[in-house]
Amino acid sequence: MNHIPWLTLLIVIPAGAAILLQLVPRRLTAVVKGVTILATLAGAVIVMLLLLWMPGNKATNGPLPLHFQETHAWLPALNATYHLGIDGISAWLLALNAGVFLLGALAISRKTTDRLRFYCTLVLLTEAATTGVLLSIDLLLFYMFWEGMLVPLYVLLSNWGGDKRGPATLKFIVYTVAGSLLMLVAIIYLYIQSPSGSFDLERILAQPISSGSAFVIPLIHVTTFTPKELAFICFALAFAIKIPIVPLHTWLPDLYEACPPAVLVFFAGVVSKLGAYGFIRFALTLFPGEMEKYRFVLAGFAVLSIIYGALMALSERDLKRIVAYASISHLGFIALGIFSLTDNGINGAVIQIINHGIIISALFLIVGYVESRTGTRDLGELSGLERRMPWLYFFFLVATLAGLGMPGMNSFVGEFTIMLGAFQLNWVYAVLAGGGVVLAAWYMLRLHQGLMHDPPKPRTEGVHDLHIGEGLLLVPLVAMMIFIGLYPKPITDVSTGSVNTYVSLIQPAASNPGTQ
Amino acid sequence: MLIAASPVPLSFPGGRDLVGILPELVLGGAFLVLMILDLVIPASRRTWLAAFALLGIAAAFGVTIWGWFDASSGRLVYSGSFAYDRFALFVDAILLVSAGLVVMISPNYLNRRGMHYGEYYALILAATLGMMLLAGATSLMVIFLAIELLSLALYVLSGFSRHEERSQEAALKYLLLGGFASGFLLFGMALIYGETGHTQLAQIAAAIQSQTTIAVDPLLLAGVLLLFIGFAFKVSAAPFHSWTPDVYQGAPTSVTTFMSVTTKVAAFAALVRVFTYTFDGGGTHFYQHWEPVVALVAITSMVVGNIAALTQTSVKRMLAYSGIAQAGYILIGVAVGPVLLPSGQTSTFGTIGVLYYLAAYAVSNIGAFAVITVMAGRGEDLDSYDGLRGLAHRRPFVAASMALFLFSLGGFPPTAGFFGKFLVFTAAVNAGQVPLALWGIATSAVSAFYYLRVGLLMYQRPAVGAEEYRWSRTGFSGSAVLVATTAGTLILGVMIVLVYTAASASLKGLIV
Amino acid sequence: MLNPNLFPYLLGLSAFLFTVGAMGVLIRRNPIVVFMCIELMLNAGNVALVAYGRFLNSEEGQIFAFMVIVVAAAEVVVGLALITQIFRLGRELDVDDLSEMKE
Amino acid sequence: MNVSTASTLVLLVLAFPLIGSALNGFLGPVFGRRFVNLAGTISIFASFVVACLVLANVVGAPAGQGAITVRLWDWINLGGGTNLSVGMDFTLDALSALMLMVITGVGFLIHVYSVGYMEHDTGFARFFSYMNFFIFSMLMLVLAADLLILIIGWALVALSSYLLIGFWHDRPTAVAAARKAFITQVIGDVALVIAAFLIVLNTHTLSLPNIFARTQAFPAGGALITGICALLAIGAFAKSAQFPLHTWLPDAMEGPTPVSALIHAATMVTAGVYLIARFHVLFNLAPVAEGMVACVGMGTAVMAGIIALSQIDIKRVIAYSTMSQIGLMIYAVGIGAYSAGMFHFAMHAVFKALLFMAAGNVIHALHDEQDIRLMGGLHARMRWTHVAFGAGSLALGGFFLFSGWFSKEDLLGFGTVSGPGAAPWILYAVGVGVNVLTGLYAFRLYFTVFQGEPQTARGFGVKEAGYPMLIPVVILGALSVIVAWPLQFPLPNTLHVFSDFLSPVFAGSQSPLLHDPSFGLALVALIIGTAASLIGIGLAMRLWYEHRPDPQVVLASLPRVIPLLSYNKFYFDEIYDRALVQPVKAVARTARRVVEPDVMDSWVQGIGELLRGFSLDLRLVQTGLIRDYASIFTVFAVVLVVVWVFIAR
Repeated sequence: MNHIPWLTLLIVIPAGAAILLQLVPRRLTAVVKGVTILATLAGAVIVMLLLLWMPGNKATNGPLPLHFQETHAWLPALNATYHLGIDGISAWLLALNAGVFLLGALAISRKTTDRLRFYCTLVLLTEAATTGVLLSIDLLLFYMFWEGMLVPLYVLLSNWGGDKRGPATLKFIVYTVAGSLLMLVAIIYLYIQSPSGSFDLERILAQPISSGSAFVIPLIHVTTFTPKELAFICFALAFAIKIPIVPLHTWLPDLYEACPPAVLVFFAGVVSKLGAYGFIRFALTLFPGEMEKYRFVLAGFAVLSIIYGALMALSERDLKRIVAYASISHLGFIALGIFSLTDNGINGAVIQIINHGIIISALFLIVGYVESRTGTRDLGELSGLERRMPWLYFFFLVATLAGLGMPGMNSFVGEFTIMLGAFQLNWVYAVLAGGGVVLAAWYMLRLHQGLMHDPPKPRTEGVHDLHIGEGLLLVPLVAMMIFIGLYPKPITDVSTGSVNTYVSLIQPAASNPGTQ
Repeated sequence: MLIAASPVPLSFPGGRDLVGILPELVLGGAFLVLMILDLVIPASRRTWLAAFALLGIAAAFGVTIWGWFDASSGRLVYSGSFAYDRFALFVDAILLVSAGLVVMISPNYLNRRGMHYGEYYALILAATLGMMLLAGATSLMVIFLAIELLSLALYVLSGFSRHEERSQEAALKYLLLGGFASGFLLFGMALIYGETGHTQLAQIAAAIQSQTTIAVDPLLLAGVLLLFIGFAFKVSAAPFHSWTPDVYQGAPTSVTTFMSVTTKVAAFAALVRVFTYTFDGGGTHFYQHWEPVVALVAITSMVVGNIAALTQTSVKRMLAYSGIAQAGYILIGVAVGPVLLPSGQTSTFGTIGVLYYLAAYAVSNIGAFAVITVMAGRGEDLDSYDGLRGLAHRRPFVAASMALFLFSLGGFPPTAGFFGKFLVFTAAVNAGQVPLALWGIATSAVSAFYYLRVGLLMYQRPAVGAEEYRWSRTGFSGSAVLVATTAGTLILGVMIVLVYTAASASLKGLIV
Repeated sequence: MLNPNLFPYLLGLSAFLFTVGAMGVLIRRNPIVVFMCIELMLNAGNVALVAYGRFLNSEEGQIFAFMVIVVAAAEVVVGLALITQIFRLGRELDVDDLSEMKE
Repeated sequence: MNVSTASTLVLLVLAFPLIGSALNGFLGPVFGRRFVNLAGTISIFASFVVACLVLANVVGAPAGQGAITVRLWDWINLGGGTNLSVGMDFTLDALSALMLMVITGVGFLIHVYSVGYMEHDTGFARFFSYMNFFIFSMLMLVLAADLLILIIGWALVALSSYLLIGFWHDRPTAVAAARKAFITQVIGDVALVIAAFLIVLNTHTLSLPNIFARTQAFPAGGALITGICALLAIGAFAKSAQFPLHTWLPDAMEGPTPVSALIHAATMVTAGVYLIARFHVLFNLAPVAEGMVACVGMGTAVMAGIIALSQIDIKRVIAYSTMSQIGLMIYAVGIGAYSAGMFHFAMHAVFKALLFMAAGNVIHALHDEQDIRLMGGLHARMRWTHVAFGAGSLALGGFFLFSGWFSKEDLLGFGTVSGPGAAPWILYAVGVGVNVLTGLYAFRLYFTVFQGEPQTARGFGVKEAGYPMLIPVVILGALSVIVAWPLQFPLPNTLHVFSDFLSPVFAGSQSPLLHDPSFGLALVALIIGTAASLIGIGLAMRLWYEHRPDPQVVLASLPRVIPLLSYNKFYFDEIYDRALVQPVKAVARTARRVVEPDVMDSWVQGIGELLRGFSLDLRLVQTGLIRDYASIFTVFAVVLVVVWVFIAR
């Protein structure tokens, strides 16, 4: 790669734009939005370039298969380095990140958003943080982005949204912080234990960490976890809360319900994926033995989220809550793929992460359009929109099918490979997940038909169809849903290499679990 | 078990000694001049006093910076009763900056509250002087005197609003409980002196190390613990914290701003010097006898402070309890002390953590208090949560900075608070005291709730009909302080390496 | 030269004085009396210092004691000023009365 | 036939319907009805022409080279241990060519018919878009040379069926029927997907030729292969409306009649038969699964026949007859008589499409009346339709020398020699019974609708349908008489063009159950079967034409339970609702009302409440009294010092 620090730029551009915005007068909303769009667009372009250069840059044959990286001294005293890197997995997450934020920027409505400049600033800062999470290889750096992300998000969520946003936001933040702090202690533990005495993931992985001797409860002499297992559990909790995995999910529906659609586009689109990413990048690389040891339990919880989310989505009446629980169910698939610890499962998880980003953004946009037109989110008060809004019907139809894992659509690719991985883990998981698929068909059709079919109700009389701008937002999403469904190869071609490397970490661990 | 005392070489203060206390001298001079100026300057021009006080502080600060380079290897002055080392100067810098910021926000506030008297600045300087002395003191006597100096000044300051009963009540509470506490402090000092035969820390340390039998001498240990309890009172660590919320709430907000930060800074500096570096006992591992107690107090502080803050409805009291909690976190750093690593060299995470945490706490806490000081209207203080409701819609930037300070106090990256917490937790894990760190994170998770709840209030839309608190204009000095503290909070959060290296350097120079 | 055997009694005396002082603070309600009790505690400290100094035949104890006496005086000054101020504000002199701020 | 031509043909045959669908969907509303009619029909005709070319190529190909597989593009390639590698593979061989011909040919006629049928419907553009899309997905299904691609087509078919069943989306019943159909299909899909897992994990490929080449991975008759085949069969049952996944088909009649003709009679529902035929290599290794399939097929045939006898909705009667006939096909492929099964599929496609369209004409003429009790006496007023319907019924009833006769007798003939023991004989006997039933319900329908006197005033004023709706009916009517003559005679060593045509596909492996029937045995079977059909038709004539005895009397003489079960479709809908749907809904409701707030969220709230309580207690300690503060201070100080210094150590 040439000498331009592209990775740093990915973080700096949005952050810089956020600062730049403060110089723009509040009234020039057009300029404000323009700057935001340009910044996000620039990020997207850079990611695209990187993806194009990807085949050119062979992955380093270090512990992490990094195609691009940047390293600078940051805290020499603590051996914490400013180390950014991209591998085949984070590349696609970055693409999703950039795309979704671009979408979020485009989705901003200048008319209805009050304090637009403030809003855009926060969106850009959030993007900088999420990008940092996806780029950082150094544990401390990663943690700072991971936790720092909450700062703009908190302000964002507490400023815009429904009436119940205050409590929902607090619940989300406190929930997440609790998990993250556990992870912080685990990070510190690794730092202290690692022979390399460094926060840099690559250097930590270079010299394996001994798992230490298990604590024994005195008197009853029950052998409990080893310190390393506890550290793993801390990481797992942090990521599981972020994903979220049932039963750690209760912050999500409340928050999504209170959240404005434009925010949800990138919140649901990216933020919830970071947990899954963390599992692959950190939990899997640092604790292959422990992952191996607990994969059945973890996969069990993943399946639980699939089924439970589906059931909740089946019984909810509020559109946003339905989609929220649907996404819990989908995220359960992603988690299942990761916990299967097979190359198929993890590849599937990567694909599914992207798919879910696309689908959930589209669904929330659509729900937003419906709500803005009918003024309600109650499924009971809505019906027969197909007559009034043929275009919305079409887009919604495609999104629905993608959401229920229709073969030929994008999420089928992911769910197929994930379930294949789960099947390799144990056929029971695959069968239960299959039950989840059937339920998915049920609740997605319930949602789609409930909105679109049957004779119209008073609320839905005389609503007008999408106008061109709204339609154009959905076109790329829908196109992606179909394209990935027909031609997923590009994604996996990039990710497979890295995935195989990570999975290969498991095999030696499988032979002698505990000590990696 | 009585020891024959080695006679102390008596020496008259020479140039080297005076250089050793140069910053203190400058500040003391400014204090005296200020007293006189107060008599000549007309009441309408009192702001000049502020300006002059600022000048004096600036001068002292300049001297401190010069001293930093001068005292690359520290030395003891005044026959071993005062240390002229980078550690002291580092702490002095924090103290002076804090004092300067407080002086900047004071005039408008005092004017609005109708208590703009000249002594105010003199007293601020006096208190700062006492704190700087405490930071450098290496003799029990000087420590006692310094503590009393700063305390007396603060007693008066907290009662500065003469016609407000709350203020008077706060002052008397502080005074009586403070005196009570210094009684314990003194008794502890007496015991230590008696059992080691010295008041100079250096010789005390030597005595502790030389005679391993002393390590288990109950009277000495009792003295050490009593001394610690005295300090614990000053840094308002639970369970010796009871005075804090009442005094913080009753005192004028600018005074609260001042003492909430500076007292802690100075007292912790002394704690580090006396406990971490004097009572460690070297080879005899004397610290093993008091560390558990410190750890216990640390845990109590974190738990009590954070949980009590949950249900507060007064900003000042909330911040007071948060201060108690913060004291707990900083105490972690003291409790683990310098750890002897298997590799051989000692790791000073704990103490660096203490210093970093103090700096971070100074900027964030002054910032938070500065907001409610400069926003305070003519009527009553901006104290109740309702006063903040809807602030963001009138003063977006002030609200944003307040939110930032709250995040920093809550320990969120990329703000100063995060790294302070991170360092002390690292120190705890490093010293093998993982439970301490776990208590820390558990309570921090709780703390996020009440800090961010206040944030939510600011971002709430003001309810239709309900009239808002009458926030006064920030003013130039006010905005300057807010900008400075905001910048500081962010810089300490991102460019960690600056302060970190300074702190570690200051520890290298530390002498007793 | 005092009899070294006296030393424990002196230490005991100071401890006794300290306890009396502390008890006084806890029991008495008149701020002035509370003050005197605090002085008592400080002076208990002084007794200990002087006694130790005497038996270690080092001067530091005595010097320390003088310092403490000065400090105590200063404290009293501030204290009395505050008390009078409160009295002016028309509150009766009862420490239990000063509990406007709580919880 | 070289690869390039093959891929061109594949692309073309798939592209035309897809383009047509897109044109109709996006431009139809703009350009109006004429454009849609043209685009909709021409696109299918074009792909019919291509299908003919394909057929020509396959027939013309030198022996052993009739099958060719082309890869349009790589779909996914994961490498790793499993080496999951899938391409957009399509295959051209006799089987797919046959399917192509039927789908495009019958499909084209039905499209033409739809032009007339949808004349007055406002949603015409949407309709033709969906119909074209269905043809596309059906072609994809039958052309797929990779199990994963096949699954995609499999599901897209279900999708278009869903869209078309719910076409009249203002009818709640239609919407519900569509959902039911779709979810049932998803169950089948999941079964297929899991089968695919088992296959790929054992053979490391999903490409059909490779799978069939690597059968050594499956020990014959082993649990593994049996499981795979069972799962495939479940998929097939869902698609082909076989017991126990059959309940969606009758409800699917909510869709417009052309849909029923195309999707729920001629093509989609027979995909199950195609699937099993396609995977005959695997099935031949799992006799147990084969037996299961055969039994289910025959069982469904009987059940559906009995139900068809008592239904009163004209379309539902035909739907159940379809179910029954497909049951026979499934039986055929189950016992390994694959070409016989496919033969019956082809014939059935012709006459069943015909019956539906003729029924459509009737319904149209009676202004959407579907209750056969209100029909009757239409033979004079709708002459052409009547003739065609009659021909279709004869074919369905298996009347001597009608197309249905050839195919049905053919597969029943194989029934006599299928497998060991008494089981095949029992199945065969039942099959003969099915012949009787078929004759009965086919002609019950014919007589009640067309003979006798009109039951309503409207019945007197009906007019023959217009040409677009008539011509296809007539063509198919003619076909359903003659189409079988040149193809196959239901006796061994006689005329067998059709089976020869398919033999390259099925020659590869032989079902353990089946061996060739001797001429004599086949002849006996043929006579018995034909007799059975004639008996059925004759009975029907007695009952519903001459009314000697009147059907009501017969009904009364039967034990009460038979008509009850028959009329209520053996209560399957009710059972499923009570046993599956309601429980799931109940669980979901509990999850929302109880689990979420009281279990999932409770512990979070609980911690919050707990801390809040502590906090309030701490406030109580903070009395504001100096003396209390001093006491707290003293107590802790003393305890700390005393305990630590003098006790703890």
